[in-house]
Amino acid sequence: MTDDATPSWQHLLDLVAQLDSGSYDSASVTYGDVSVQLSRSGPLSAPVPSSASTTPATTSPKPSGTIIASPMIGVFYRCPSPGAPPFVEIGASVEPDTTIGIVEVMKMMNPVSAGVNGTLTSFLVRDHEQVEYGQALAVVAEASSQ
Amino acid sequence: MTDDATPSWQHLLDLVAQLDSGSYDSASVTYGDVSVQLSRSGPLSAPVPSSASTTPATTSPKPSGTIIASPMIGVFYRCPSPGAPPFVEIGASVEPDTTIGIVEVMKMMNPVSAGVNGTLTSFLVRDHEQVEYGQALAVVAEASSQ
Amino acid sequence: MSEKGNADSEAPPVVLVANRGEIAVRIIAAARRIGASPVLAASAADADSPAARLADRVIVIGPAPVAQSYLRPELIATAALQAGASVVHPGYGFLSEQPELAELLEIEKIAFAGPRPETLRAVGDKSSARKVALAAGVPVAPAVEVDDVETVAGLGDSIGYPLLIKAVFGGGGRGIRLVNDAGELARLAPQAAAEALAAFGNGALYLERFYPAARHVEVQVFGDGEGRAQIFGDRDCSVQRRHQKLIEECPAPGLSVATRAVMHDASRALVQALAYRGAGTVEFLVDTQSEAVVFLEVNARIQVEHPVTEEAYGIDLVAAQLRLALGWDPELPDVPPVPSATVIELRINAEDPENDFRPSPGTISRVRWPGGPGIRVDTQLEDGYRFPPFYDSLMAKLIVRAHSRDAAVAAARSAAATVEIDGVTTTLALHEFVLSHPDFIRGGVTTSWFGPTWEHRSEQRMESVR
Amino acid sequence: MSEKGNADSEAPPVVLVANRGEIAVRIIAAARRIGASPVLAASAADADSPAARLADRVIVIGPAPVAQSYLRPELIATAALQAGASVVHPGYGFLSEQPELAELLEIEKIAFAGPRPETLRAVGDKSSARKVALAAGVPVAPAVEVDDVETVAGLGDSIGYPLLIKAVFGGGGRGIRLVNDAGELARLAPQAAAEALAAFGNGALYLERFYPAARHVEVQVFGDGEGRAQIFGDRDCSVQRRHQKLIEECPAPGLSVATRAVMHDASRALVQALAYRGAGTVEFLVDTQSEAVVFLEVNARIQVEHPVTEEAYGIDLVAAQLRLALGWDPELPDVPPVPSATVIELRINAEDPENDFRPSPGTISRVRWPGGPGIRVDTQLEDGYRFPPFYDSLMAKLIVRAHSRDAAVAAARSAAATVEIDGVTTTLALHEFVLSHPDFIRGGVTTSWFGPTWEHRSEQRMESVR
Repeated sequence: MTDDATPSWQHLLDLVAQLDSGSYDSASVTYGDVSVQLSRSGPLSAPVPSSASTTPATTSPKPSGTIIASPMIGVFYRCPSPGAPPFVEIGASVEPDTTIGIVEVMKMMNPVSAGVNGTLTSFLVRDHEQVEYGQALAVVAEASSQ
Repeated sequence: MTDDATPSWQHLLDLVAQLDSGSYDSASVTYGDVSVQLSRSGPLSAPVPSSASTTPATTSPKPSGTIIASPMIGVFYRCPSPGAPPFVEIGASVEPDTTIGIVEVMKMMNPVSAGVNGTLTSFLVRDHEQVEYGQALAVVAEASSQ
Repeated sequence: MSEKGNADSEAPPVVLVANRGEIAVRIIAAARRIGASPVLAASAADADSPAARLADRVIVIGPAPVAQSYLRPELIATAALQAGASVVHPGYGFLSEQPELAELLEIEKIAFAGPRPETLRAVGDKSSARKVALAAGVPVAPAVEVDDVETVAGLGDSIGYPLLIKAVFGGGGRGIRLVNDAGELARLAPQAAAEALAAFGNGALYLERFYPAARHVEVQVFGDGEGRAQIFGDRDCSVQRRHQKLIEECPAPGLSVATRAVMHDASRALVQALAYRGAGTVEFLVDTQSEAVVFLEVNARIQVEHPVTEEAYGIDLVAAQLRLALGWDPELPDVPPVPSATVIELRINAEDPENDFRPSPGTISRVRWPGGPGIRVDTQLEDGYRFPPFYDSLMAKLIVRAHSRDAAVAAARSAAATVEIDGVTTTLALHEFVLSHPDFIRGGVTTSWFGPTWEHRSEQRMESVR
Repeated sequence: MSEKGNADSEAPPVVLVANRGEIAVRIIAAARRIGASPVLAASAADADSPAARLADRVIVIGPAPVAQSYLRPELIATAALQAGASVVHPGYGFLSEQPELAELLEIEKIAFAGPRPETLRAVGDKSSARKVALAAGVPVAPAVEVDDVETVAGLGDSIGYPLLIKAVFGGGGRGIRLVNDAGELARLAPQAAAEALAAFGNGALYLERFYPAARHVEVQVFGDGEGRAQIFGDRDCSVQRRHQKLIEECPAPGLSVATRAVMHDASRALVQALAYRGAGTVEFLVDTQSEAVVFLEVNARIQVEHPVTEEAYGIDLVAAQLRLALGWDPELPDVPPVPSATVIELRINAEDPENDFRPSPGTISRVRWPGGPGIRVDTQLEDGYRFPPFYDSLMAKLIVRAHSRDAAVAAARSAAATVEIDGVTTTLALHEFVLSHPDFIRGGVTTSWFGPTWEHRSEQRMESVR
């Protein structure tokens, strides 16, 4: 039975509770392809840069959905030109090649495509905001059949 | 049956509880592809000095009993003088102030006392052996009433 | 001098570090040295590198491949704007000698820690650099264009043998022929012309003197951009493999006073003629038979091997670059042509010298450096660092200084033996070999010494295994 | 020269390192430098220290308290025998100037990296050292014994004021009186004699000239043990708090050629007179009013501040000590009296300078050092190091070298600002204060400068808080 072979989520919670009530500073449990590591002090995760690294993807709350990331450093624009309507409104349907905005690098305009089918649910950066490579720009709730 | 081949999750919980009530600073259990490591303080595995540190107490098998440690660096002698009988034979009873040997430092003889009541069960260093401060010299099985 | 982004505020000026690896760490140290705030322009692969953690801020400019990150002037300029940088330091390689970056920054009124764009263009290719050098009276290799391939013998005599036949419109070393005497020249010149015509659409040739046993000696210069030149001694970089420098030292050993003066004076004349701005290097070949000196090229940037000069003279060239770019006094002293100490730099690369210098990227599980007198280590390595496969293989530079060359060679050998780098294969074995070799200990090996000497060693080791 | 333990085998000689902390790390580096095998004699508290991990082997000599470990000559000698050592290096402090260790090792035919026992005795106390210095023609402070306390005024005039009244058989600073003129002298001398008689059983007094505004300048010497002396410039160590040196520099700034020559010549004479063996320091006071130079004492060991001399001249004094002790050529060059660079050392202690320099041992959670040109760090610190409460508070020495004193001061200030030590309070704040102070920047402060200047700062900070 799978009940014996792999622990359920509840089993893991039980184990964590058990370890937590114990006096361990650190614990590591591996069971098949499940691995649990606990530590009361000190990092378990990779060291975080001490610098004021601006990777908003890690600091902003990330809504569920597919992230559209900036293809380069630059300035993000939602509209093709000042005063013009945005390329796409929140709540609109998008297809993979729908342009959702532009990243401008030294006067060169680089269109950003949605990449997936779905509904654009939110923008994670403001219009005219400076963005870096890989920064999360917008979120698309993918169409279910896709 | 899988019951025999791999422990169930409950077995692991039991093991953790068992270890927790014990006095281990660290524990590591591997059973098939299950691995459990516990530590009460510090990292899971302490850094081992790269030097050829000579602390035999940590490398020799330690018989159960009370360890008599060398009070200083020097040469350990079991006998008061060459050819004389040893201060104490294996299996003999000792009291706290029983001399079990001598550590010689630059021609100065420093007697080593048992420190406890009991039976001297073994020596952990040879006669005439160089010893360091804190090195385990002998083992005493303490008298039960003590 | 010129207006700078942050000149009006009390905030420290921002230095954008447009490079990676050990030189990024080095530039960050120089920025701290002058009280500036270093911001790193990094590829996604370097966003959490040791240099990134040393910087005040990291701006991710693109993905790991250099063609989409470190080699794109517009991305660096954009990062400089986002950082509010007063100055961009390009390091070496990448965009350091590309006029495009310097020009983009000029438009944005951000200083570039390097020469003016027109200087970069003037010295950017060998033929243009040769013209500039000739005009400044710098000794160059005898060379002459061939008018008629049938009467080429007289030209060959005027230059001397051995010589090289080169195509005027050729490049990348293609179509070059080595000629040892007049007979060979007469026979090979027509062939070369025909091939040049076929390959480059033009059969024009020139002849250039070839020096088979020459040392690579270079002069460190610093110009104020207005014609004033400072000379900071010379470096010998003759221990090379396929034109890659492996070991450098300051001063170049065993040069006569006259030979040294020729190089230093020529370099000074070149800096003055160009009104060169900032740090640069003038490279020469020194023929070991005749002690003839010929100009090779100008490296219009800080070089990998700049620390040997810094340690020899007690100066900070990178801080001086930044200060000059900010319009400050670079604070460089006038120094004698020969320093009072010898400094040797060992380049430690993630390559396997026993297997044809195959790259060996990977995770550095543990790294330990020697300490004590005269030792400096420029590196980005730390325990657990994942050495990325995208970039060059330089891991660290071990720089050792001592009162004499003999003492420096011995100290470098001992220091190299103490380095511990676990997890990847390094070139340390070659350094221990070279530093123990009588030819190197004597000093003054040529650029063609290392290759065959190392191969000979490898063959001997193969023999002994059998 | 003499037979050594391992002289007959091909194995490298073993160096027993009889010390701890940063100097143990330093001696291990020197042992590696000369190809020897370092073995550490450690207390139980240091058995897993960074120095222990750098050594080839660790021998635990005793428990943490120094009186049962590092201060016991017989334990060090026993460890040397167990290690099969050819030479014992005592570092500084502990047993470094105790003739007992040197004598025990002599019996066992193990070399001692220091002067002969008789030299240690000859310079071991101030009155004996003064006699040796006088005999060698070294300038000493004017002093005279008092025959009759009633006629002391004439003696006072012969020495000059201010002066100190001291008890001949006194010690530890007890019974010393500062006298500013003849009247005070006549009044205080009889009191002092009576007190000396009561305290020491003998009322004999002497008078010694006192210099209220003097610099501490010392000369680095190295003798071959047979009368040959080498001088390696001087150091200014005037930034002191309660006779503890905080900052040292080489060369001493602003000395006249004549004053420097007096100190160097006197030091050379002393080394020759003693047939001094190995590294040593001759300490002087330099009166800032008269530029008078007077001998203080001989430090018959390597000193904490030796790295400023090493970096100034590109030498390795500790390796030279080991080489000489092994009967090898110490490989030290002859150098000019003034080096071509200035080097500054900052002692970083685990003390809280804002709270009367209270010791602050603890666990160093994280430590980061600056890099780049001219920077050397001598330390035993590493991430996670538990700084023990049993020993002195020196954590690290930050050594910075540059082409001029101004550049060195600025570089040291910038380097100090970049140091990161988490987990304990350090004296870094005082270094940033001193390196920014106009008096220090000008150069030549006296030994009584730091104390009141720091207190004044503290008072001002208290004021500003109110």
